[in-house]
Amino acid sequence: MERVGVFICHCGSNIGAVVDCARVAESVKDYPGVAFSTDYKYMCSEPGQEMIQNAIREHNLNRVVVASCSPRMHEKTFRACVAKAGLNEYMFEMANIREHCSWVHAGRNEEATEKAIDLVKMAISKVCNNEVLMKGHAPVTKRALVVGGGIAGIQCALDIANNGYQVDILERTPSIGGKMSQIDKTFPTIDCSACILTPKMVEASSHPNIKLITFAELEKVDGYVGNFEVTIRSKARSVDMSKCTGCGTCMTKCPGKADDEFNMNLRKRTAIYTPFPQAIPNKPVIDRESCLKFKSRKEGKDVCGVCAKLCPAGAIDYEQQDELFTERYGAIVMATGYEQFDHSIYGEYGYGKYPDVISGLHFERLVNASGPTQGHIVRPSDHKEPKTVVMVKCVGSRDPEHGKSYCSRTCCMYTAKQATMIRDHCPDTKVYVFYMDVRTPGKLYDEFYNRTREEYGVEYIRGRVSKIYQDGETLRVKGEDTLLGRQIEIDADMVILANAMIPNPDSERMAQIVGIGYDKDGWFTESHPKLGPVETHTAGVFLAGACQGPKDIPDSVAQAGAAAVKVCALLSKDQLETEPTVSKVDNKLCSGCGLCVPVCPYKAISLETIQERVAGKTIERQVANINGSLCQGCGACTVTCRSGAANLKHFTNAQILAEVDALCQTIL
Amino acid sequence: MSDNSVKTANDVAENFEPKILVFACNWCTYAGADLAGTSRLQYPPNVRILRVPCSCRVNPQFVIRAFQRGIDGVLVAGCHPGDCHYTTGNYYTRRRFLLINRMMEYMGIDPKRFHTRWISGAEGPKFQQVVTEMIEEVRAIGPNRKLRDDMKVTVNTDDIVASVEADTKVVADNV
Amino acid sequence: MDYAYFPGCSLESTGIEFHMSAKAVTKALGINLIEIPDWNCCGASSAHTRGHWISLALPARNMAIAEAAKLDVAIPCAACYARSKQVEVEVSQSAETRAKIEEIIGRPYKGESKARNLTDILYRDLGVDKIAAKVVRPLDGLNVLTYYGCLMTRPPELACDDVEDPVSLDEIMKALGANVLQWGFKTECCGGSLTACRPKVGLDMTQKILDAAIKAGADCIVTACPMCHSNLDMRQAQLAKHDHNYHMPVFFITEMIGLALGMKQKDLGVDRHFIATEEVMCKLEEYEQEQIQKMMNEGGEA
Amino acid sequence: MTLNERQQQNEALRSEFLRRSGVDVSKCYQCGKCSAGCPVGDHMDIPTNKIMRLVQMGLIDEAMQSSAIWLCASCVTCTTRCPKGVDVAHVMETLRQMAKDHNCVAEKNIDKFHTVWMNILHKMGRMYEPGLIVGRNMVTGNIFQDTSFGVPYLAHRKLKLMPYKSNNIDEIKRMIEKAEAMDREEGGAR
Repeated sequence: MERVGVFICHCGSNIGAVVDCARVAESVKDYPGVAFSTDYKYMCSEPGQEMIQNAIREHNLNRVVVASCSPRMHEKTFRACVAKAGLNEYMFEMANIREHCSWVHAGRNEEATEKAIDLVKMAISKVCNNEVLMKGHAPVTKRALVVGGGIAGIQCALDIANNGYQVDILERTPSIGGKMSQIDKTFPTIDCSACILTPKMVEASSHPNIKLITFAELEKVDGYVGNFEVTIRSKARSVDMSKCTGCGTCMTKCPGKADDEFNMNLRKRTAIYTPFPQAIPNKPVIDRESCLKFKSRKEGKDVCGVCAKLCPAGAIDYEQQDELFTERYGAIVMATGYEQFDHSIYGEYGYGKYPDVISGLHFERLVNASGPTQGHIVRPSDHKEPKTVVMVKCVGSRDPEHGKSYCSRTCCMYTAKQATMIRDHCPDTKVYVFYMDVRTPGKLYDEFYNRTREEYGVEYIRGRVSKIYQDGETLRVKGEDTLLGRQIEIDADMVILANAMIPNPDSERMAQIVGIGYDKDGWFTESHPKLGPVETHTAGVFLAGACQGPKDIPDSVAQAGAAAVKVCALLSKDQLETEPTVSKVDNKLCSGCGLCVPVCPYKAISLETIQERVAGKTIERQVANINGSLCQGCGACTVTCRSGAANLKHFTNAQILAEVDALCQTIL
Repeated sequence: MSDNSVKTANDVAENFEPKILVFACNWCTYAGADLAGTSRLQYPPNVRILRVPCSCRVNPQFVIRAFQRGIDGVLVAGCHPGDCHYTTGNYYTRRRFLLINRMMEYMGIDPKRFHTRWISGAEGPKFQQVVTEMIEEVRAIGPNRKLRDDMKVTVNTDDIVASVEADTKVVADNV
Repeated sequence: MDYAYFPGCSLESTGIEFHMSAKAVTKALGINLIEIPDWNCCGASSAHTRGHWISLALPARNMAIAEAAKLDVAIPCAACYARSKQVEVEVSQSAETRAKIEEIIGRPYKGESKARNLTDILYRDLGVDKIAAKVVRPLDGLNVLTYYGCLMTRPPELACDDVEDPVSLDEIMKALGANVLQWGFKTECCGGSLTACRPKVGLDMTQKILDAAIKAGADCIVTACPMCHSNLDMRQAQLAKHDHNYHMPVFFITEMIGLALGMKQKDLGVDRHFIATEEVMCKLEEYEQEQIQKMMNEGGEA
Repeated sequence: MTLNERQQQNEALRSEFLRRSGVDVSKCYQCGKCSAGCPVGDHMDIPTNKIMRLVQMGLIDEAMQSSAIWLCASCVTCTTRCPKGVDVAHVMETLRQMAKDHNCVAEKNIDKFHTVWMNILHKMGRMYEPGLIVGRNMVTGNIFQDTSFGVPYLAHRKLKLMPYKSNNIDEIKRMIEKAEAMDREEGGAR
């Protein structure tokens, strides 16, 4: 006998201002199965939860429906609540009358109330068909994978490793270090980026619990929280890592040349190379696109081979192939970082064709002592020191029409930092910054910005730049000082654009491989914008750093630490609870046709032989068997099953049809 | 049929507010509808969302049953192809409902009453747009009487279920 | 290649060179232009200040006449092009607009007949290779600046070329052998009708463009808009009164093609410019002489 | 006068503007890119971004009375580069049409030039430059403006002396009148 308790939440005025909660409670009072119904201001609050628990005891309820916000918000809260009062936590359903009702039907109180009643009735009809379910258990692989070896990935790995767990860092490029290794100085303290990053890189490479997997890519992720099975493609390095000593002789005579990506193509590098002198591992790779040997092989010849002749350790291996291997991990941290927005979409800024219109990251390489100009700030076109520099903020950011709608968060500060660096290096150079707003919410950030203007004499002009064009030797910048209400033209020797941050171009594919969400711009989606900033909706997968959204170094590091704690909490368990909401097969109905087997994305279904006694005889036949620890509960098999033998617990055919019927009853 | 009843039918049609059932996958469309809520994107209150783990959990039988019981429109919505939380679930959905569409037509149900759409967790505005358009479309074609009326006169419920099952087999053979 | 031809009012008067050269050049290049009988003014820069429907109706009538003949419309004038394109786009996008326009003009117009900029036809439909193949007198050694103005490139949904860095004139000029200089004023506004009704403002805009052209070291400017042409060519005399002395010849693209195809200046209307074009002609001839001399010298050495 | 009083005064104009322009000016976040790229910018009494601000604040009367809206050359650079996709040029256009209807044209000469142009169109269906120049000079009072070009124009064989008279002038006239009536009726709404 079902005894359902129904609790309608006002959520303050969030629901109560639109939906007549008392009327909803009243109208389902006599609905089949309902033993008790009421409404309350805040159901999720302490007194609200007590109210539910008391009602369960007083009215001898065996099922509960709460109509309030989205189950994605509070399903866990209320399940725990009913469990405390002795009910099985799956004897509970939620009706979403906030996100799906009051918030989207403001001012249409009558219709919204009718809708809320429908939604509650659907939930009641479903809960009447709910069954007691018990969580299962699965072992945990006590090792984590961090995807991405930038500052977020390194910090996260160190924190996990220092907690005593094994962790692998998977890095796409030949070295860890990420974007931070390209940056010269860090704001607001102007300490040298390399000086604070390289010790961390060394620590990561020498940590007994950390394994670096560089020049490798994520290929496939199978399994589930606690037991991910990850396939990794180790790209052919053409250098035998076990033999190479990192002496660097091979690079001295290499005739192959390519654009040096690390230095933003401001100079050339050799075909066999390490991206930068402090690279870790400090062992080179051959870039087969620009290597003369590999290029000649495409034409059926086989020339060069200088590096192999020079290598004293015999480490060069031209025949190396990509290798696929599989590892097991208990948790995965995504730390795939960001890329710089490409400003060449802007025709008004020259479609990227003017050599002296550069991006922020270009400037970092220009001003870096180990960069292509040994740290001298000079124009790329003629290597002369610029006497006037114009900086333009929000290039690609806050531009929904041509670029990205969001604010990239870091540009105000990195522009201020770069402006002060120009004034430091070239005291006679004038620096103008075009801005729309100056956004400096961070410790000592606004103070830094004010010093930039007051002490360093950088001129800030409020307005977006409309056009930049080459005018003889200089660049003419056309902007507006919106505070003066006057057009401004400046002849600049160099223009530095504060390019937006965009996700790693591969982020969508990565999200699909790992099975996490991403937003319209490709940033990975956290499980809750406030309360779950480093978790994802996929259990066991966490986020660190800028892959979740534009972030500076301090925020990335903080988030990396937070992700590490979540990973450690997961790995500290010997066993994990598994959701019981998995498929099951009714052997009596199963014909053993096997159609469900290939449909399952988790390979959780297999055919097994059972023995049955039919008419006094023992016969053997095949039926489908579902491995509950592999099944993730998608329900694909249930629809494929011809005989209706497969069913998904907690979303059974009976439950869903009960909901459909409940809704349609109100029509007939 | 008396004049009186005709008049009533017309009255109903004039003030007709369709009721639409949305099967929303938990990971994308349900989240997208939540986002529409948190962003306060307004849409007409004619839709009722039923949460399923994945759009591939939606048995065509559920859809037929809803039409049988008089629903005016059904929307099955899940993650974009390639974005399925369960990797491949929505591919099954897509193929299944391509076939169902044809069967609906055969059964005389206006294909405008049934749609399959991909709405991600980031697409609150798209959810708003899709349901608003669908409500308007269904409002324009009027209440669903087809299966209900037919049922009363000729069709045996068991036949329908049988045909659904037969169809499920066709689908099964094709996925 | 058949097109209906809409010259527009300017090409009958202040921009008559464009008319003459366009007809001569298209004929030589195998493009058949059939002038729309009894066409009317497109409304230019005035109609749209008065109202939306009047600005659409005027060009719609011409387009409708062309559509009846199942022809796309070749339009040399950038302003006429933009106005005509606007109605074509709006009519083909909205059945409601179409119904209203058809009611106003009393003719059917479905937006099937497309408004095409003549320069775009030369660049895209014909192709620069075909033009280059007919060049008998290359414009080698001539430093030119291309000037597109507003209406070939804006608004982007009506544009026939890249909105910030259009190339059709550049590519045609290169095919003729000229040296195309780069500057930042390709798509700046020349002042349009402001030179006529607020001369100070308009002249200031024209002046900026001419200053930039001098600075870039151009021998001449090449354009495809009669309004730009008359502002840049005719107004130089007015600027001279304010002590800004320029001598910057301004050509229509079709004049340049005509010259390279060996046509006579008179037949192209080049002799009708306000700013004399002799220097440009001389430069071309000098360059030619130099090349001949060079060849002879080289021949001698060999 | 307080802002709310000024906005109150403008209530009718504000809704008229919204109906006629169809532009959502609330999108504008005052970056100034429109003013920065405006070729007429340094001649305007109110920079383009401030016109946008006036409209956004609902102070349509002030925007309508500016000379800036008439100096706008309709080059559409502002709209093309606007990061928020606001059709700034169309805002200027709507304000011009409204200024005309509400009789508060700041740049009478520019307006008269367009009037003369439209009058010639009415009569002939095509432009007739001598008529335009003479007509404009008559209404603006600058009798000799551009007349110095008359002789050179003739010398350069650039002016047609006789106006073109369409065979279908009645058709064209009818069309123009119909379109203008429709514009009046709808108040130029788009």
